[in-house]
Amino acid sequence: MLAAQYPVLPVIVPLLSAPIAALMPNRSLAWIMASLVSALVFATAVALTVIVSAQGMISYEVGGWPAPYGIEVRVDSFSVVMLLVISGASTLALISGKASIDAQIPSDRQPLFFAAWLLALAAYSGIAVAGDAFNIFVFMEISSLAGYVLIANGPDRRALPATFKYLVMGTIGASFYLIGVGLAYMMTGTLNIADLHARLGDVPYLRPILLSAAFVTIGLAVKAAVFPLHVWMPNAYARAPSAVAVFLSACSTKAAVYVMLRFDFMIFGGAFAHHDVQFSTVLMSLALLGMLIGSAVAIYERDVKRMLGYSSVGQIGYILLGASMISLGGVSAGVIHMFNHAMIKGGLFLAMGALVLRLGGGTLDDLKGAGRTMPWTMGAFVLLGLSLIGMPLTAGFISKWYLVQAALDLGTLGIVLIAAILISSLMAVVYIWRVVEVAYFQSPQAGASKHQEAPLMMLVPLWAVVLANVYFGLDPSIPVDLATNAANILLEHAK
Amino acid sequence: MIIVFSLFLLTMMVVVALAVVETRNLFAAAMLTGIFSFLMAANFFVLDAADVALTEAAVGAGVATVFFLGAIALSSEHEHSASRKFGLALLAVASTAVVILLGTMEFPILGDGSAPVHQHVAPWYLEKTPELIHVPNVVTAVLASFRGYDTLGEVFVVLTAAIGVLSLLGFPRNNSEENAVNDGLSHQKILHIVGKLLIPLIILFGLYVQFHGDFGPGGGFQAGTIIAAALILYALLSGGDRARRQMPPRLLFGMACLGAFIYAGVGGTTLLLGGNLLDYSVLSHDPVHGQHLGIMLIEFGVGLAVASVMLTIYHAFAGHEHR
Amino acid sequence: MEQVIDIISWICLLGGALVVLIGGIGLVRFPDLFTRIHAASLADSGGAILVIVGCMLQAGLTLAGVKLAAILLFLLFTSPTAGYALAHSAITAKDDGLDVDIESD
Amino acid sequence: MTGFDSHGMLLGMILLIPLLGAVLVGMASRWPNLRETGSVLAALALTFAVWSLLPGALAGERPELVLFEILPNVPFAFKAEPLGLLFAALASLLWVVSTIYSMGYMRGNNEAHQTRFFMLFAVALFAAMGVAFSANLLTLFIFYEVLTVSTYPLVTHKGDEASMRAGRVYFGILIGASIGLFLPAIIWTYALTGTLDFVPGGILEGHLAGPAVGLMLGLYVYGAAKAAVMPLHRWLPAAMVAPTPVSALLHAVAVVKAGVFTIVKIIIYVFGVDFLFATPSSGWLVPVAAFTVIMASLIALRQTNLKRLLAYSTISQLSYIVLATAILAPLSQVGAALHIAAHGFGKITLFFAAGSIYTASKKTDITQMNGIGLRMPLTMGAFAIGALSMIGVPPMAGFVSKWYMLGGALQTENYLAIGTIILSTVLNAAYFLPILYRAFFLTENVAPPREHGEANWPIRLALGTTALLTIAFFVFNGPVVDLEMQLVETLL
Repeated sequence: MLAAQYPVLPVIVPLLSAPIAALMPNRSLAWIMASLVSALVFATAVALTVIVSAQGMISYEVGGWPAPYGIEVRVDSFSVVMLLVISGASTLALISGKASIDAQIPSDRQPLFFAAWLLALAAYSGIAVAGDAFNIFVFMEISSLAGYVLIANGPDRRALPATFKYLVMGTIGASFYLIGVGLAYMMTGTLNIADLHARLGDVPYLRPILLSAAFVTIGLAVKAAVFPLHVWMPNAYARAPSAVAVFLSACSTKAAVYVMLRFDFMIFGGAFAHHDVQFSTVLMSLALLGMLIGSAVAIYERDVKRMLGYSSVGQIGYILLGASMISLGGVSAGVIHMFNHAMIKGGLFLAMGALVLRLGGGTLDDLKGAGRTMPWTMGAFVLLGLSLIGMPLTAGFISKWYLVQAALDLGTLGIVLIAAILISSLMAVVYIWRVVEVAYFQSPQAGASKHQEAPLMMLVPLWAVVLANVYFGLDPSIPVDLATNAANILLEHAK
Repeated sequence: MIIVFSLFLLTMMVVVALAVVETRNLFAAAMLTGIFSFLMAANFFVLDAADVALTEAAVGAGVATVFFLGAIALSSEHEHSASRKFGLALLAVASTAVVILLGTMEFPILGDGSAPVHQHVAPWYLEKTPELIHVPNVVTAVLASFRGYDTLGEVFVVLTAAIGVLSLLGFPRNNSEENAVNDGLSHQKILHIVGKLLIPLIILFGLYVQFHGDFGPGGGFQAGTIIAAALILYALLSGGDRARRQMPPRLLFGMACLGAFIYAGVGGTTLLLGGNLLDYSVLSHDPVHGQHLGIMLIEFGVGLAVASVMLTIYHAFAGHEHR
Repeated sequence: MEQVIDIISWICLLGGALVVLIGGIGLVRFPDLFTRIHAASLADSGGAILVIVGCMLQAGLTLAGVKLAAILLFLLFTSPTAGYALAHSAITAKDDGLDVDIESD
Repeated sequence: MTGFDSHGMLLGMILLIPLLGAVLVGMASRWPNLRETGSVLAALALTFAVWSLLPGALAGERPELVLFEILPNVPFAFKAEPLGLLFAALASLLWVVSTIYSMGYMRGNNEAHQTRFFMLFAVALFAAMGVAFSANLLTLFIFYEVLTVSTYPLVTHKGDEASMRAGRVYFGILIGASIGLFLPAIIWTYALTGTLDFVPGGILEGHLAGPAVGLMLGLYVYGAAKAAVMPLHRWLPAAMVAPTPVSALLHAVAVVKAGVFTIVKIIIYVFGVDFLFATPSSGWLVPVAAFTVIMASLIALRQTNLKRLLAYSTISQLSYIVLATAILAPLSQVGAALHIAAHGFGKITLFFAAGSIYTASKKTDITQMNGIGLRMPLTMGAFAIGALSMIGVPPMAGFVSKWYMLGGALQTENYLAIGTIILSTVLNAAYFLPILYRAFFLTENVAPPREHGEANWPIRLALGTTALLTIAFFVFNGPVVDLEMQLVETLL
């Protein structure tokens, strides 16, 4: 019986447990509850992966009402990739984050913090499994609001201006998305994604649909921190508590990219002829700029967390570059990189969490000599950095491989893309090696000798991520199959 | 004839919006936003959207203005001279406006029957509601049952707002009995008496709106706001500390969580009883009864959650002042 | 008989509108705070009551009429109190030294 | 899918031994003697395992080990073919010798972080074995990168400002070239042919034509920047900052050998000698290699620091090998393979000699080395053997490989190649012989800080063995030549 309810469990269980966690008397109870629920959601995600890879798409009618009239929850391999990324990142961040959360957040505020965390988890899972455009907006509202609350709990005062900037940009993005959905609803009379796609074909007037596509794409681009609209992201991740940075860096921007791809391929794709040309030219140029400028700025960043933020702008550029190639190879490369990048960036922020916890700060000067005082954490950081660069034996290499291979099919334009990909990888080498040089070649600052290795609770999950990285570098069959199915679904709708 | 009203209201709204942007005094800006919401409510009413009009009036004009004033009380009255160069922002807003205007050329005419919106989903709702849910007010049927999943999300948005305010401002601490700061307006006899007279009526009206939701415009959100407005009026009259002793903020937040939990719990129980999430027909032997029960329960949950969240936020602002 | 009621209701409606107009003009033209409060409360209570009575006459003894009566009752309570509260707080604010610009235009 | 025959198991073993050695050394960090003996034992075990494959290979066996599939029909697979075997045999043998040498050198100069040094040495050997036995381009690329990453901490061993800057140049050029040029080339090949396996006679035939072949060749040659073809050679002299055993590892045992080995393997197994010979657009490699040989030798002439001189001499010798393969004659391929071994023995002897001079007398500059031959006869004797092998004088190994190289060049009447080889032989003599003359016939001009004779016994032992090996290679080159002939038997 319960198996039929799997698509909805990742949303309803965290929603049920959030109010309870908010009322928990002490912080460790709230933390245990949050971790258990997050682990349960991850287990459901894995179960869904098995079902979807066997059975294809699952459709679930909330409230028992048939599709276009009631709200439909739809789980296919693209949403399963997102679910795995979200619940994996959340479970990892929670289990490893206990020490850093206790250090950064006063204990009387922690039940509220974990309640907001569970709401964010529920909202992101809701977005991943949603089959209804307005439903995505509702969960986007909850996820951004909970995100602002999580980031605002940052350790120092600078968290508040960072949150405010994120709040303003996020709200603008969400309202653009709402205007776009409103326009689409006005022209077709339905909100269900599959129904929208079917009815968009025979809409007499084209201009409102173009408008709707523009608003949806721009709104989601703001939420996804695509290149020119990314200004809020590095500060938000740097000033947030470390555990939040692990969670949000792995899934907040990717959820927006996920929704953007679903809309642009599955709804507007087939609607009018030259949509994909418009989509690819705009997004590809933004992606290229994002990759090059994001990585370039990351090189000159002194605060390592902000550096990782700017590097995320570049990596989002990779994902969009793959998607904007509008080819099976390209889109699946984009989806693979969504999966791999979440793993890599989550791990890097986890390592940063440990370093900040022990060394007191995240700037390059604080990390001096960390290689000797915290060998295991820095070792994990270097390995994950190599994966970010795309060295073989790591997951990053696989996504680079598929991306370059997809670019090769585009002929001369492909050569430009490959050049951009390789230049930004070399820039990644530079900014990762800056950290390595500071950590291994410079002696620690005076009076910093008392640091010892990060707590075991942080090291074990950290090295679990590193090993997962190497495993998916050697045997990428799971993410690759899911990504190719997802690409098939997206493209065959776009025809 | 209606066109004249809506034209008048829309022009007034544009005027008020410009005034809000222009004014430097934050107090005036808060008042103007209140007026703007009220005009919006009137406009909705002209468009025959009674439910939305009631919500907009209660939330926009009523409680939101109180929160703005609470926030202003904590910060400065006058907007300090933020750098007023907004050339780029103006350009962006202007270009978006032009794009939308260009788009409106091909929108279906307001209210014309053949518009796609009235062709596809709406007729099904109108036809199926009496048969499946047997509730006169179709809006509540759609809100609570057909698209109950969205409303579940909305309730949790409200709860997240409360969690956000509390995690930033923290729970207000009550001063003990003797040094309770008597900041209420109790020394103003007239206000006190009129207030004492009106508060029960307002609460009664709130409850009416809550349980009348199935038949006429109403429902959880509006009722919660109205009840919250009444209790805020009471807090204003009798002073923050006495109000907080009668309704301790921790209990309020507990009620907010309870409200949200009721809504999600109803969803959960339908799951356990074998139906899909939020499928109320499994709640009792006869599906239509089940729908009634389900809608009533979740409306109660929504009302409880919204009322206690509004109060929690008010007390968080008001209580914060005395620290 | 209906004509008589119609005429009376129209008179009330027009009267109410006139009073509101006068109140508006007063609000703009009067020099200081207190006179303006007077003008505003005039429009608020007098004008509103006349308009509602006019509507009630139009509606006759239906449910809408009863509702209008309830609204009228509610307005009778709240608008004068609002005027009083505004004036009272203006006075107490002046005593506490708050810079209430009562005299300026 | 995993083909496990007896020799396949051996291949797996060969890969595991260096890793076990690394772990062993890591665990025995507190007992230096145990750590060093462990390392030597691991080296001996590896040599025994690799050399036991030789008789089978001579009989034409090709043991194979396929593990699992990373990308569609690109498995993580290993295969022992003649070229790989030669490189592996050379690397394992020299690992034994250089471990003994490092014991002496590390003790002599009491260097810090010795455990880390031996561990990374073992990991570098693991990577070298992986490169030698990889059955397709992807596995080769994986181990090629592991080699770069594992040798980076060795190059920056001292950890001071200079070594950090050298490390930056070393890592930047190598990673930049491999990600920037090598990876796109591999992916381009995969996109064209759908496979990356090494097939005698090449896989690109028919998939690629015209100038694209030259471009692909360029990507591969410059992608494998470890071969230090100009202009991507600057990392080699920059890496001289590292202690001598690391330089020995870099120059003779693993790093540069992996680079040149990759180029030879790609030309034979990816392009195919005949296919390249037929396409004119690949003609640019000979002049480029010739230019590097001559230019490096000229720069070496002006060097006064002994180790920098040896570095530039390595650059020119490596381009010898590239030149030999570029001649695209069957005999020259054999010559190239032989020169990998010959250069290995010769250069490691020279480096050991330079290290022992430094350990004994702390002298690094040639001008200070007048009359050192009288104080350190064994070291300078070995140095002489090494130098003569570089020049290509008969009783030494260098002569054998040059002989086959010239044979190949004559076969295809490639006069540019012949001219380069002759001119560079003269230049080699021009920069090695003065050192010998200065060491034996000039009286001492710079008094060493303290009276000294030879360095300690491990250095002398290592030095002696490699000198003898250089001569032995000349005497017993029969089996090695037959092994390499199998490389090209299809082409004869």
